[in-house]
Amino acid sequence: MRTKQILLILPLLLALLLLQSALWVPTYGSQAAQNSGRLQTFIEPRLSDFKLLNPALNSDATTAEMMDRRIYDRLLEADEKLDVVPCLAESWTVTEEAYVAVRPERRLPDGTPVSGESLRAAIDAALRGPLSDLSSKLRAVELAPPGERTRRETALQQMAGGKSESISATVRVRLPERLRLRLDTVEPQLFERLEPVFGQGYFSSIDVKGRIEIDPPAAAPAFESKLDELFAVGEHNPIVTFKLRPGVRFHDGHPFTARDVRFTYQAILDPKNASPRTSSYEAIERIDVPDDLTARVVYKKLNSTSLLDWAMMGMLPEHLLNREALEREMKARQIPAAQREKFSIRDSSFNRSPIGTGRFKFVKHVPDQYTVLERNDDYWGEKPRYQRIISRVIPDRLAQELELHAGSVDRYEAEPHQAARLRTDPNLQVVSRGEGYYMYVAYNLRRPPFDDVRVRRALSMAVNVDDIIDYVLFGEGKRASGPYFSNTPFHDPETPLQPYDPARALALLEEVGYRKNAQGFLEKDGKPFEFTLISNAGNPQRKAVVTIVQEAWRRLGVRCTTQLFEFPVFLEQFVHVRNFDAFVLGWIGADITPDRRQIWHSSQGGNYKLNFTGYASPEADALIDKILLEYDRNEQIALARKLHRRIAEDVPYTFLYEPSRPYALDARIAIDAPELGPGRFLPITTTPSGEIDYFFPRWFTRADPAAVAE
Amino acid sequence: MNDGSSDPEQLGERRTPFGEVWQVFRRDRLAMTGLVALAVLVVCALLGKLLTEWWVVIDPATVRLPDKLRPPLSGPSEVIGAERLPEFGFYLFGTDDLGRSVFARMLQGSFVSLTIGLVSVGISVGIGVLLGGIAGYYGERKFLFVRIDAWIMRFTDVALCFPTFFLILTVVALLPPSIFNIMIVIGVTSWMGTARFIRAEFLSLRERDFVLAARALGLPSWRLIFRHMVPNALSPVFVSATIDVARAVLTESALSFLGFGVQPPYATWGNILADGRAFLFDAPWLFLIPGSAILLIVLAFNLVGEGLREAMNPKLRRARA
Amino acid sequence: MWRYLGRTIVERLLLLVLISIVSHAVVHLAPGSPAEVDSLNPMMKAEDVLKIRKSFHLDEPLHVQYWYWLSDLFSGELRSFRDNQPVLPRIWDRFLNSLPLFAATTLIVWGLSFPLGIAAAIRRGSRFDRATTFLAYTLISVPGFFLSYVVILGMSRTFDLPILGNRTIGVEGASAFVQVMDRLWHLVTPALMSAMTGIAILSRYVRTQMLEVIGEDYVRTARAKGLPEDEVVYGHALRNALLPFVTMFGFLLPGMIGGSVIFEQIFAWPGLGRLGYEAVLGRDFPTILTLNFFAAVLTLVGVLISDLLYALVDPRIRLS
Amino acid sequence: MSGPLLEIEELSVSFPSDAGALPAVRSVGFAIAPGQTVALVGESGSGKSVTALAAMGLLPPSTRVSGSVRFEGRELLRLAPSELRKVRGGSIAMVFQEPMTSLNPVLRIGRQIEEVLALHRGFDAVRARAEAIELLGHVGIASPERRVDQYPHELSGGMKQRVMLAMAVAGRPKLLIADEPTTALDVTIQAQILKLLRTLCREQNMALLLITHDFGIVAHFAEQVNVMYGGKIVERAPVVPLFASPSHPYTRALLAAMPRAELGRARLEAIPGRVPALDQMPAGCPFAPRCKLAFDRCVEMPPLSRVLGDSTGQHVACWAVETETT
Repeated sequence: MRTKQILLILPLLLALLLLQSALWVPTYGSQAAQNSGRLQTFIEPRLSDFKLLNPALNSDATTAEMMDRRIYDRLLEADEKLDVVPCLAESWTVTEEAYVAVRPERRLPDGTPVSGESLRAAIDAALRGPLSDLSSKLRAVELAPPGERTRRETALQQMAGGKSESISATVRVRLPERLRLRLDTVEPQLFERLEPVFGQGYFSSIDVKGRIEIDPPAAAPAFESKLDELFAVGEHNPIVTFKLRPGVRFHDGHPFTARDVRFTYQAILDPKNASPRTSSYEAIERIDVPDDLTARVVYKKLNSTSLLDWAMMGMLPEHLLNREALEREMKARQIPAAQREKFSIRDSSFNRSPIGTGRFKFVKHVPDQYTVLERNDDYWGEKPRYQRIISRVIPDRLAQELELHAGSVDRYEAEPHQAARLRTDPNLQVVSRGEGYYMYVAYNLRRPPFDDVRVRRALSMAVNVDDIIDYVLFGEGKRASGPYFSNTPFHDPETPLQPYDPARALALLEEVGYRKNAQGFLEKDGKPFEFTLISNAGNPQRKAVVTIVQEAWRRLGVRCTTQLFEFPVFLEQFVHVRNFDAFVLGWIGADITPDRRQIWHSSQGGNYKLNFTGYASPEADALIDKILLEYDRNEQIALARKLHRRIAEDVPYTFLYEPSRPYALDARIAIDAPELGPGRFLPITTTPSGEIDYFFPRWFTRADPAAVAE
Repeated sequence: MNDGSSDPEQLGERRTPFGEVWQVFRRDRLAMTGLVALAVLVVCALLGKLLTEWWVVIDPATVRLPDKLRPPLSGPSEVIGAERLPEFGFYLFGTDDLGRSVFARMLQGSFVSLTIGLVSVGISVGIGVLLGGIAGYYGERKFLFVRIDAWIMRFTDVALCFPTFFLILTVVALLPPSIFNIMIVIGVTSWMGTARFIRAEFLSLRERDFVLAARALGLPSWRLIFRHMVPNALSPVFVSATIDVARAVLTESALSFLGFGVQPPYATWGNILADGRAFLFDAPWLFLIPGSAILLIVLAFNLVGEGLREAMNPKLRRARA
Repeated sequence: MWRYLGRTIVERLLLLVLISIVSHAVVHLAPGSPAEVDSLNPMMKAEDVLKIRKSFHLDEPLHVQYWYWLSDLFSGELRSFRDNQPVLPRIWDRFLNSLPLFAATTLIVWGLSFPLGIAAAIRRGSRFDRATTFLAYTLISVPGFFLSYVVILGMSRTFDLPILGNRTIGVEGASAFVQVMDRLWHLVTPALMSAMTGIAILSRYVRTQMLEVIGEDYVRTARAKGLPEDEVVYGHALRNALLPFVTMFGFLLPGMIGGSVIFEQIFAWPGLGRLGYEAVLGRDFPTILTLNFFAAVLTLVGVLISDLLYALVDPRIRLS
Repeated sequence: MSGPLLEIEELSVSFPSDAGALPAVRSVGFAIAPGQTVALVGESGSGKSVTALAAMGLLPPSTRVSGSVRFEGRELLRLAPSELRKVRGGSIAMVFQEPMTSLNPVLRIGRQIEEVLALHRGFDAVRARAEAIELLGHVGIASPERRVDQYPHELSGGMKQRVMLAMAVAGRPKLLIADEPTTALDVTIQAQILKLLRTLCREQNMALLLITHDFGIVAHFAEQVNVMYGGKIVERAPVVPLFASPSHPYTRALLAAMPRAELGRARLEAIPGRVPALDQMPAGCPFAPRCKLAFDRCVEMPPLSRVLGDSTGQHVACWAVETETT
């Protein structure tokens, strides 16, 4: 019967067809043999796809990894020791223009009424006297006529129900006549030193109300607290002048010039682009382009860390993204007229076929599958050894491990327990890199009993962090002592770690007034010590920490319940609105900057800001402010170390550990080292600061795995 | 057959309906195995609740970091203090990545897993019977010019048009992840079948002689519904509920697997399994033990459900006799 | 017939609007904002975070947001919160990715279930029947991801073959034949795994249907005619037993979105299910809503198709 | 006459159950000569249909059948399945009680008839179709060219039974078994169908085994009558003597219960009790519990079938009759 035969034969044929395909699939060993390009190709996995390949529009780590040092170059770079070194900018100078408002209502100490001329005379006199050290740095003192300054500013507006809203307004300031001082270096103390010359209180704030106009007026209340920032008697305008590397070209052959630098800045600030990087660049007043290879960045105020922003921002090609280019694209894509007004860089197809100046050219992107980059043979600097990078999306670490075994990726970032096993595999090498990350328990200092430092210290002492590192991280990590990462110079190596000492922890709590009750739980005034520890779901390490910490505290006699929430919920309902007792989270990144204002300054304690705990220490605030004003690297480091120690002593967080991330690589991958002799190479290592990709341009896959590394 | 036992009353004269079903069910070896397995699991779950929460003998929360990832049946290392020794002096099912006893966690999880299954199905059956019953019994009345039946059935259609698993994912992601929310969500997303079924059953029951007779006697409609119609419609619902419990347990484990399931401190078999996945190569028992347990409980529910279905299906029963 | 079609289509369109409103409300009433708003970035000020929120219209009233979504959807300008890429082409892309897996799964399920179910029904009570019954229950009961991982474990340890993703990356240089085979091979395991439950359920269903039908009078008539047993089973009984399965064809469609989340996640398969999962994780509202919308469309179309198919196959049904 | 066409001897059928084998037919025997019409009469549940199905080999494989069924001298019970299939539909055809469900609802009726023609008479598709139309016309279906492409649900009950008949005679069978062919039909249509049945039998010289519970039909059609009760033939006789002098108490009761015009308004006698279920079959005479004449022996021992003294060819199995006549 036909039906019967079809019913039997068809499935059999199907099974045979499917199963025979296994015979043709390339395995680990046969891949290189079948495909000569395989050795020239570096395949890496990613957990998720990147978003927009545009450094101005994205700030997330996955995307940055793909763009930085590959597709895009930055003006500056951090080197192996995290020092700032040239990249697209060959050199740079930091100078300053300082403005002093002429206050005609005042008199100088010698009694002469204040005017532009009298101030200038006073300075001249001082330069010969108490300010003689400035005379060599002060290029010129000029009189700037009164004028008007218009800026776009953003502020937070408190809404009903504890919600905040961001509000933007045009701020117009009527400027009085001002004195402009051109300096060769930045003088943070300039106004303090000029004060005795101009008279005590000369730089104290003046009533600015009449001078400032806010449009729309409804936004005015939101700027009330910011008025001093909008106009001050003495204003620093630091200037960074970059000399660009000549002969650098974008992947499309277009030369890279200072106009691209300016364009990148403008793109970030354009509200239509909704760039997440805006706040870092809002301190910039303008960028001048005196010639093709010179970019002069003028800042609104002192900001010693602003130079570092240029080491974190890839340069966009103006000729592909300016208004005309966008108009052309809209025409080609036949965007309806109604949509054209809204059309921004965010909507451009450039973000999925980016063009930069970097070592690798973008070739192809298949969303959520893979991305292909090809070597840029016209690169101005050291050219990479690999011909091609394929970056694959594999959403699961276990799957990544399997793919590494199968030879269809060359490396992956292993979980600690995987690494422990992979280290014994002769086909692999495992290198641990610093992850630039630390894990902590944050307490809500606004709520008792966490307002008592002894309680926080006691809770910290009850947790055996070394055990966590040994057993949960399999040794892949070290203890964190404070807010700076241990691989940076800002970290204070002298800061003591909180010891694991449950007995002392108990003693401390007894000192606060807690006693054990009949069930063995701590009580104070009849109220048990109980609270909720929360964290986000989906991060196994964090879950482990929550469990361990909870158990440790339970042994101490603290009734701690735990809950894990999905990340957006965790943030929106608990962290950002300060609705928590304690939570476990980690801080990632930003190793090279000593600026910790967003996280630790007392002004950042409001909802949606990043000082979650409500930590408020005048001493720490002063240090944070000073770091931003300090242009001397060594001084800056000293201040940062002080801050590190200060915060560590106040225990607003229980600083747990900095994990390191083991990289499992194909054992045949090595670092090319022709300087040691022909054919010589080194095994994969990290930089002293713990970075692994730093040497990537020199990575290559050895055809002959038998050769031994030097 | 045309002749012979075509009159079902002849066979059933001496037995109660329950006894009759039981007679058939008892002979189904697979179903009986399932029932025994279920009984064992229920005992485990109750014991688990008792011993891990009310009268803590076996503490699933004890962390013993130096003893992490011990295989089943291994003993504790020497550094473990007396207060952290495992329940029988050794790890029956091994330990997880934090050195917690997998046995203790499985025991704790058995209650949670079972509860999730039963409660969520209870919710879905409740909603289903209510809506289906209203649609089936009062369907002819009008609400806002449209028949109630049409309202309810359109609503059921709307609910059916959401891809269930995707909907559960979305809702679970949105709500705070408490164990009750998971139960509610699974329940609220799976009542449609029951509702349709009950409606159809009510529609046909309404026209049956004994209901018509009862109505002719002037019995109040609640009495009609609860004394005469519900019991008659319920036995098939019971069968499908048994199988739904199995499905709910699977759904919970799938949710846990995707990271949306019940969160600590509750251990469920689903999240033990999900956590164990990362250690597939290092500690396969973390994966295999909860996985097999889920397989077992779901299989048991399915077997019992299918056994009941066969036993209650008069058509199949007759064919068998 | 045409009147029936017209009426159902109008009815279903109304239903669709209702569904989209409900899902819109559900999604937007949820706490948490799109992950794109990276509010933990120390480089971003709270002001910036809120500004970006604003650009997504998240602070507008619900009905306004619904209108934005609807008008964007139909003008084709709907963009993902995640990366600003248009949503519709991406869904289409992922649909094309899901299609082979879906097709292979369906082929396997339908190809294996019928012979198995029929064989079990014919040999009711035999050892074969009991074995397949038990196997079917086991397969229905085993969590799909559990089985998948056990298989992955075995496969990768024993055969050293790549099984994740929809093809091996790095074989671009190989011949077209090898590439086709490579793609085919990558289909095998995920399709087989996601087919398991389907095979179990469907073959049980086939068995039940066959048993029902085999007891019918017309089957006895066919036997009484002296037809060979195969002709009786496959020509007369099967045809009738098949009727309910025709309706199942329609319901296969929506399964493409919801049913594949787990397997696409495990096997790193870039399909629709994973798109949905990631969209839920990242609170990518436009993608979630559009996917839900398409799932609803597929379901409604599926119901319609199955109604029509049934009318086509069963001569007794007339649409009215 | 060259001996009987169908000869059934000692046929027993039992269904397996958890409570042991349930006997549905016990040692039944009768014969049909070519062209002869034989009736098998009894209440529902007396084993008539089972006997017919057992003869055709149509019972489920789990049933136990013993005894002998010889058709044209060949033993059907031990025939190879492929040989048996040739007999079924070819030499012996069967028409069932329910024309509604006995036709395959998803196949056109033409195809269902053509199947038989192709199988047993080796017709090709074109010839089979022509013959099917011919047959449909022959069984009295108007405009058969149109009907041949219709589905069963488009036909009325009577027409369906006509189709069934067309299908049955399509294979030119020597014996037609009609299992309550008119029970499900309206009275007016019953008569038409019966008439058709008789016409067909005559035309083709077909023997007919008519299974029915209606003595009225038996009286009009049958030459030989077998009365069945509780899986046994309790009385066998040519039609005239049976109606004239029914011997078995059951036959008598049945005839008494039959509404007859000539009896006028006389009281219809109902038989008390009901046919025993298979698992409650009494050890002795199956009719004993309902029999007015029953005595101890009836309950203890099953009666043997005996030929009655007169030469009417009447056989009866009853202790009471025995004592009556001796």
